[in-house]
Amino acid sequence: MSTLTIHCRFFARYAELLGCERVDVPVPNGATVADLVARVRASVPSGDRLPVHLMAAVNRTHVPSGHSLTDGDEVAFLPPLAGG
Amino acid sequence: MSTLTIHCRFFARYAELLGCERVDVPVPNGATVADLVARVRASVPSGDRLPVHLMAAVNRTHVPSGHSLTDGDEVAFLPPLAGG
Amino acid sequence: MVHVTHDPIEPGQLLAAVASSDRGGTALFLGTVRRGLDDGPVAWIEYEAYAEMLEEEFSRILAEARGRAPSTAVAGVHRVGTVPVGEASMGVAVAAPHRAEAFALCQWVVEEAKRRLPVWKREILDDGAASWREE
Amino acid sequence: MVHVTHDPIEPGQLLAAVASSDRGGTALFLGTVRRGLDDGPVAWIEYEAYAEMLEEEFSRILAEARGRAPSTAVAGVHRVGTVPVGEASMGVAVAAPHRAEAFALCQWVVEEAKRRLPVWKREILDDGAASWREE
Repeated sequence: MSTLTIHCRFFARYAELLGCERVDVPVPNGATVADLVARVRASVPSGDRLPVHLMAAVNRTHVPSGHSLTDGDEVAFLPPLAGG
Repeated sequence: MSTLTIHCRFFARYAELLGCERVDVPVPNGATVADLVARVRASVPSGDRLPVHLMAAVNRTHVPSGHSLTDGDEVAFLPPLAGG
Repeated sequence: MVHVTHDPIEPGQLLAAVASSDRGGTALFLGTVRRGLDDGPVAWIEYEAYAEMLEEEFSRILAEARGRAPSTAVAGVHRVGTVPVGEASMGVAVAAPHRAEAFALCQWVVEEAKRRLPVWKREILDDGAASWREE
Repeated sequence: MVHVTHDPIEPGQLLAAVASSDRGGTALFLGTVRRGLDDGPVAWIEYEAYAEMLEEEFSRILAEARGRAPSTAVAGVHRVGTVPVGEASMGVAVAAPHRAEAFALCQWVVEEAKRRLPVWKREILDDGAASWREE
């Protein structure tokens, strides 16, 4: 099985841009967060409205864009944070 | 009139050392806080139990020992502060 | 402790969570919604969060804070949903044996929280205009 | 505002005294009586003050703080008399437009208060021994 299923989540402005909060995206084995971003921008409707570089969390932990994905990961794309 | 009357106040450990919280002390015109300390140590009962160098406030304001006194000043002798 | 709430933040609860007779200095920080005037008077802010991660990330930050100064106690909470002007969106309390530690660690937690918590805010102005604020 | 009290310090009153919708960051400090163990377990502390000067000096410190950062609000209170272990002897609150100012100014007020307020403390141990503490 060379395809991973990634559970993508979008928040705040990104959810508005896509009109969607969750979508499952298949990526090849060995894909990184950066690869997933490219796939999301190319294949999810309105995906090209998202920035090329996205901050991401995998399974509720911040990760760099080179982070390798695992089947079933929950990847959240985070607009610039504004808490506090 | 070449004598000033200074209203001295003692707090905390100093009040205990002297067994007294207030005493009026006469000093010559032109006297400083340091002069008053010397007079207190020499003339007030048990005054020699006080340290030679005392922190003082005149009329409720911290002052250096060279501060010149005025007739009727309230001078408080302050043990090392421990508030907060 | 739960680090996410829809209700007003109670400073007394944060202070009670860190109180101990071994800790002589307690620092509390509250971040409150400003009336603001950049784009017009702010009526309220809606805080949206990635709630599951917010809870976990705040826990991690507080655990890291305890690791930096083991004799301290730390507590923190972020409010989500509608927060009116003048009310707190985040509260952090730190108690330490001595005051300098309490201040330093409280400030560290606040900076980490601003940098790491997955929270976004939509500002609603008096005239009804709404916009995502990034700051 | 009165800066000297015989009653327990209410953090909520200090916070309310500095709150404003123009100030997004509020820092509160509480100094509390520690159980301590240097000389044996502390039962309580008796704070003695030169009350008239304490009131004036605390006012001066707070006025100086406002002078350092005019858009801030500051409040402070020192408790005198018997303060049990775990209760606060001093509280300081500072609200500022931004958080860094609030922290910095709150810490400044606390340091000045410790350095300048005419207050002394007598520590009473569980065994009844009493001694003036200078620190």
